[in-house]
Amino acid sequence: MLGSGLLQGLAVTAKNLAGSFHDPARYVTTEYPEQRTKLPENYRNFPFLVHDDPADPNGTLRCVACQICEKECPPQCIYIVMERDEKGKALRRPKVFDLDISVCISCQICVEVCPFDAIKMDQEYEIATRNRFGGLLLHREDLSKSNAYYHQIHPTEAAGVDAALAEQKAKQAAAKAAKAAPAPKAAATTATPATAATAQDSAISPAPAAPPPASAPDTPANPAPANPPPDA
Amino acid sequence: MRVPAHLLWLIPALPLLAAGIGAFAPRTARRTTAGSAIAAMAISFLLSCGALVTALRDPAVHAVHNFAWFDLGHGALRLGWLLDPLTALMGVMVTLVGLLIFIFSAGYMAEDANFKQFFCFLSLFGAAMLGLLVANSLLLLFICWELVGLASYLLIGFWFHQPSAAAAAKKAFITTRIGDLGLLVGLLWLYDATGSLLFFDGGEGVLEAGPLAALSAQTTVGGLAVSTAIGLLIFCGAAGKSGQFPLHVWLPDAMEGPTPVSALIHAATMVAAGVFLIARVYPLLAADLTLPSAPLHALSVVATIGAITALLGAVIAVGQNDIKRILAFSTVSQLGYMMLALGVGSWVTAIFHLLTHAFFKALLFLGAGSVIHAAHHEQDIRRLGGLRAPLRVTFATFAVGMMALAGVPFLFSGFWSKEAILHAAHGWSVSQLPFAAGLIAVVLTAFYTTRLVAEVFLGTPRGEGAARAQESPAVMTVPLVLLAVCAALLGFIGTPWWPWLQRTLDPTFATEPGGFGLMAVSIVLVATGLGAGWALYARIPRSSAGEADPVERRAPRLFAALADRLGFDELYAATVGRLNAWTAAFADALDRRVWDGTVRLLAGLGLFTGQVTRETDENLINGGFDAASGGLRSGGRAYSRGQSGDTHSYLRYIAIGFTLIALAVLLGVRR
Amino acid sequence: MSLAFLLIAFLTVATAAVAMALRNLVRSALLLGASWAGVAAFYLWAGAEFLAFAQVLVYVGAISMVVLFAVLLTRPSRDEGAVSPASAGRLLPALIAGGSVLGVLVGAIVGSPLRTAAKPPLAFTVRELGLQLMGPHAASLVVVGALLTVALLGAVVIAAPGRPGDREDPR
Amino acid sequence: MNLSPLHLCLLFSSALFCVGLIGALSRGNSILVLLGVELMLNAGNINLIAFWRFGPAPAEGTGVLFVLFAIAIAAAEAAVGLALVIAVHRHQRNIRLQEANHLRG
Amino acid sequence: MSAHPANALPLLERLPVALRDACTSWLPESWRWLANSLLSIVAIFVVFATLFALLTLAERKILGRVQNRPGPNRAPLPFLGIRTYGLAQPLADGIKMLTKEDIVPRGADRVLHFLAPVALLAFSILTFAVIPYGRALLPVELDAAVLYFFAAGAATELAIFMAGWASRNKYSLLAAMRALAQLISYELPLLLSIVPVVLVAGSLSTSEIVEQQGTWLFGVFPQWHVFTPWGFAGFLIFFVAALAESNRSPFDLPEAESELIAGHLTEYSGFKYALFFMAEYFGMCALSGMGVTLFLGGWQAPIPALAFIPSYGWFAAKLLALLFVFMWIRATFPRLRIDQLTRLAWKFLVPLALVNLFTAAFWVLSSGWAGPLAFARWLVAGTLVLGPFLVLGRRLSAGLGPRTYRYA
Repeated sequence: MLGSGLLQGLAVTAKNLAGSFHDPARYVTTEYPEQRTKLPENYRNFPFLVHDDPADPNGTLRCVACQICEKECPPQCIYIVMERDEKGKALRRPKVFDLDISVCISCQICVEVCPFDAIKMDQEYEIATRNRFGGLLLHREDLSKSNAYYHQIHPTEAAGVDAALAEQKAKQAAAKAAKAAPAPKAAATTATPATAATAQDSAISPAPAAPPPASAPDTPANPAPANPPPDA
Repeated sequence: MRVPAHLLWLIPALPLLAAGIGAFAPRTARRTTAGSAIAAMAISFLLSCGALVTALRDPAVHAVHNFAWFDLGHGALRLGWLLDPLTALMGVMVTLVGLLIFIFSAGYMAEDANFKQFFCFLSLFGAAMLGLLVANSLLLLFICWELVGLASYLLIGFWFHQPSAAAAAKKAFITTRIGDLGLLVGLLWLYDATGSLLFFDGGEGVLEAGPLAALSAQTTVGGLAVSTAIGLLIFCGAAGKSGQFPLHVWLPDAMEGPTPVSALIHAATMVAAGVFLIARVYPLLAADLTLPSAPLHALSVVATIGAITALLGAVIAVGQNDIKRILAFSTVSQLGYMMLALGVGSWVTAIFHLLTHAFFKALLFLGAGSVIHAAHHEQDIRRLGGLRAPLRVTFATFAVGMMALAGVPFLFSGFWSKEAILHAAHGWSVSQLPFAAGLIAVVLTAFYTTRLVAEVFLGTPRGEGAARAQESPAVMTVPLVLLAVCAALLGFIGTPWWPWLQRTLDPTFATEPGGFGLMAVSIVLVATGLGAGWALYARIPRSSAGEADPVERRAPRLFAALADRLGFDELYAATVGRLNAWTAAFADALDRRVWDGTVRLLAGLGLFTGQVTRETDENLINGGFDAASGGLRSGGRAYSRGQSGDTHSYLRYIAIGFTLIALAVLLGVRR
Repeated sequence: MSLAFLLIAFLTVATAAVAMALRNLVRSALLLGASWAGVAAFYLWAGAEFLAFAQVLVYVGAISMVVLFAVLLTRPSRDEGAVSPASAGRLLPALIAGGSVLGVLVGAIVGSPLRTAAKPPLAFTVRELGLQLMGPHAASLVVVGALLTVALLGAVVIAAPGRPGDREDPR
Repeated sequence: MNLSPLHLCLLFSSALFCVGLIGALSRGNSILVLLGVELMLNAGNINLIAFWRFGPAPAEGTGVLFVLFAIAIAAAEAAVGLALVIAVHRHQRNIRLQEANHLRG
Repeated sequence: MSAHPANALPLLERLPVALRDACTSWLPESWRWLANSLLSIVAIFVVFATLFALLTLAERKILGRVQNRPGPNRAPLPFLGIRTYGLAQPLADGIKMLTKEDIVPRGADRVLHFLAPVALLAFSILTFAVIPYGRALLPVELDAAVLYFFAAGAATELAIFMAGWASRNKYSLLAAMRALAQLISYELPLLLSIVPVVLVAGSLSTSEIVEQQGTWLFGVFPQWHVFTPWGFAGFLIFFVAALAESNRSPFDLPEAESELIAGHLTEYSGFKYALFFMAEYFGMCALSGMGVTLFLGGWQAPIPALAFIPSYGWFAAKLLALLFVFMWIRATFPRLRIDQLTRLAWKFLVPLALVNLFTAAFWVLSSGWAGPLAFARWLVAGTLVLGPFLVLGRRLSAGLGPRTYRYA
């Protein structure tokens, strides 16, 4: 009969209307700035850099400025300059690490390719800004977040990463114990081509899109351990 | 609830409405049509019950509501509604049986493609039948009578794609039409003689003392009283509709219709219309009883025809093999009983038998329908058999109906009503022959009912349909059970010890003593019939379909004659049919040879005249006209130059013309 | 004689005159709607309120609409430009004819001694109107109804696009 | 000059009538001609009402009934007239009245 | 508002009239009617303007709730910063509308562009004059009130055309034409659906129609027109047509964004747009008020025992209930296509309304039937209503059954 479908429809809306007042299962809206829903663990939007010690965020960055992510990034939104000491020796950490999230496509390839588990995906979504050029270009200081934060947003994944790092460290310790002597030399030799490449890159790329951060604090000549395997 | 006479029209109006809905509903509206038909019948049943309550408050009164239909010369043709116990009882019976059959039909016809039309026709039939009952005018009754005939035609021929059904419908229609012709002539004669067709009209009606005395006082050809002649003509109609002796041939053939139709029309209601009609106009037929010198009493004819029909139907039923035809001939026989009762002057017992018969015959037909439905449309009793186990409910109810029909004593209604008829026939002063015929028919009835039940339900299945039989659905069995209860118990409203029905219908009714000897005789006769049937058919059940009938084995020629229905159809075909064919051939020859030749001659003459006229016209007359029209054309061309096609200039001319005229008028006024 | 009447009369005639003079057909139609509303106001002033509402319903509500539809359906194609103004060749005779009619009418009206009946209180309600319509004037009502039906059917037949075989668009 | 209200009403209606007449006579556009005719019809209706209102028997309401019928007929006229205009437009691609003269003699 | 010599009524009933009279009692007698009329106009305008403001909020709230969200609930009171469950939202909307830039397209007909919303609002307000808001509250007592109502309502079409044409935007014009087609199509069933009421009541006066519905069957069952077969059918037809006449969902094609941009409103912004919006809501209120008056017993109480509540309270309750149904329907049904829209009007509503006219005529003729005949009267009238509904409904929805999308 004509009209029965209309009545059914009216019944559905009436149920929703009444249900929204007493049935939390129907009234699913949260009032955003005051209430927030918990994000799912696998939610991700833009990358960030992990550091290990909140007391020294720049010093304990896991990133070694190897530039793999920079090269792999499909939209090329990452710009890295390795830090060097006065003698031009590579310090294996980034002096500049810029990431333009207005360009980033959240593909997570940088995370996939990072051999040091240094770059991870963040969950921060309140990134609106009034400055659409500078405001969306994140620098090393903005990107650097602690391992504890990483644990907080992706607990499962972070635990796995920590376990893997610990295992690697244990393996390296064992290897070091086995042949302690050649290790520094090997490290020095491996570092040389990387340094050269970095110097070349910084010479070629003028970085026009990203003006060098004026307020970037000059990293003090921190006598960071030059050798990647720190003393245990 | 009370339903006064002026509201009686509602009872037929509701089924008519349902029929209208059915007629205009789309073909797929099966539930709507059936639902409205059943609902209308149910409401009509309630209204009929209300009418019965109203009527029983004062059984002797004929409450009428008359109104003018249209003016006719000096007077007006008036119609009306009549409410008395007869109408009310018949109404309750028709609506109740009708309702149960409607419900049954919903199951029986469920797979038919024309389900909707079926219920439309059924409703139409119900409306017509109920209109016939409540009519207080012979004319209105006749209208409904013809509508009933129409509905019957439509329903018998419902499966019109079968040639036999179409032929049966035609046969029923034409045969009853022969009787209806008599009814129509009687009706016109009655109107001519009395100037009224109302039954009761405050002393003016044709069934009331004054007009009746006037009618019976006049005589016509052969010394017959006018009332006798009119009564016999009306009886012609009743005989046609009720399948009485010379016109009974259509009724068995009408079984070509769907079984519920057979139950409703050809057992319970329509065929009862004839009996009802005679009961209704009984005072008219009985009017000549006061004339001792009359050469012929109308009621004597009725009784004779009734007795012949009762006997004839019972005899032929013995030799039939189709389950529905056996029941049809038993109907013929029972209707004969009713006519016999009417003829011997006891119309109340006729109505009593009519009521009981309606229920048990409807039960039997629906039971037969259930059997046929269950046995995959196998109707030949020789191929049925052994259905007692699969069809428990049907068997039990069918057995009740069969015992009521056979007149098994005491518990079954048929016994009481048949007993009353035999009693009345015994007391008829004119002749004892009808009584004798009735007694023989009792034996035969018991015999063939036993045969029917034994062949259908006992023994082993002898056909494929019977072997795969399954009980019918509840929509069919529940009406059966209800009807069975009625068929069993209804007899107790008219026993010799408590003749409630008879007293209600006829307050002067009195039971005569001494009927118990007769009752004993009748019980013995029934037992004889049952015993004979048992001995021949049940004791050794038939083993195969091809096996000869026990009666056939003993008297083959008699059985063949019976199976051939005593040759009535052939007789009619040889006499009436041949006469008709010969007349048609003669008319055809006359048309082709004589009239056609005349027409050709005239046409030739016309052609010749036309030729002459044309020559004259073209050469003599047209010349002048051509010249004149040429002049007209050139004048018109010159005049049409003024038709410039510029609407503005027309408008301007109008304005200027108006100004000039107005100026002229104004100046003229000033002057 | 009240100020209201003069105002109504002036506005009605003025809007009608402007409407007849405008080049823009749509504005003409809208202004004529206003003029018809003015006539309705006159009816209201004269005490025939039912008529006033009927006038609004029929003229402002229906006929204006039909006119606007007709205007939009028969708009000239772009190259033909706006509606041609009244050409001088037609305007002059029109003014002469109209002026003479007006002169005759005014002369006749002013010159005739029309007697105004002593005003009885107006008591012509809608109910009486209905009784009159359904009683003595029932036949006229039926005839008008039939006329309207036939006219509307005819209008549909005339305005409907012709059959495919018809000659159309002789360009 | 002593003018009764009836005189004024009649003058009003004749002014409206003549506006409609001049419009119908001077404009070439069929729709405007039709509208002019409608104006004239309205002027006639005003006359009817004026005579009803100030006439001898306002209680009889004949004028009102007349106007009612006239409005109905005007509606029919407008419908048929505009349908004709549309038909003319379909036929000759414009609605200039002076060009619709195919039936001239 | 001076319909009745209202001294016999209880105080609560004649409170508004008494207040008005008190306000104007200091004026000389000859000026009083003018002041009274002006006060009535102001009162109606204020009440319905407030109602408009609240309705916009209520509509958004209800739509929100149906879609399981709270609706506007943040706009704070000005300068106070207190959130009031969104009650200040209309205020904020109003300020926004007033301060928006008023853009008139180049080449538009500036006069008509301005006149269109004004005319629309004016005609909408005119319709409020003849609705009886209470036993003593009828602004203008007219003999032909119903006719007046629909005459004023019909004039709104002209305003819509003006808006569409004056914008000089082909979408606006097309949409205006389409809106006109819709409004004219639905005017017919709207008028035809009320003719039975006029037929049965024998009057075009709204107050009389309401008075006639003020009886109760067996003392409890109100004899409003909607509780008769023809009245029920008429009310449904009226309601559907009213939905279309007031451009409400599911018939909101003229101004729906997904149709021809925003229809005749495309080139309107700021305050003119607000006027259109207001006129639409006024139209909705007026039609609901008329529906309440004609079918739902006007200001009559549903049972006599509740008659102590003042009549305008009942009117308001019924009006709000009807408005709620408008919103409920908006929250439920998807929009019709233009061909479905016109087909619904011409092939379903108009024939149904015509048949309903016959039903009402039968009802009037059979008004003397009693006893079993009363039952028959209901049966026949019910059949007359239901039968055509089923037949026409089947034809309307033929071929519109649930579809199966094979490649979707």
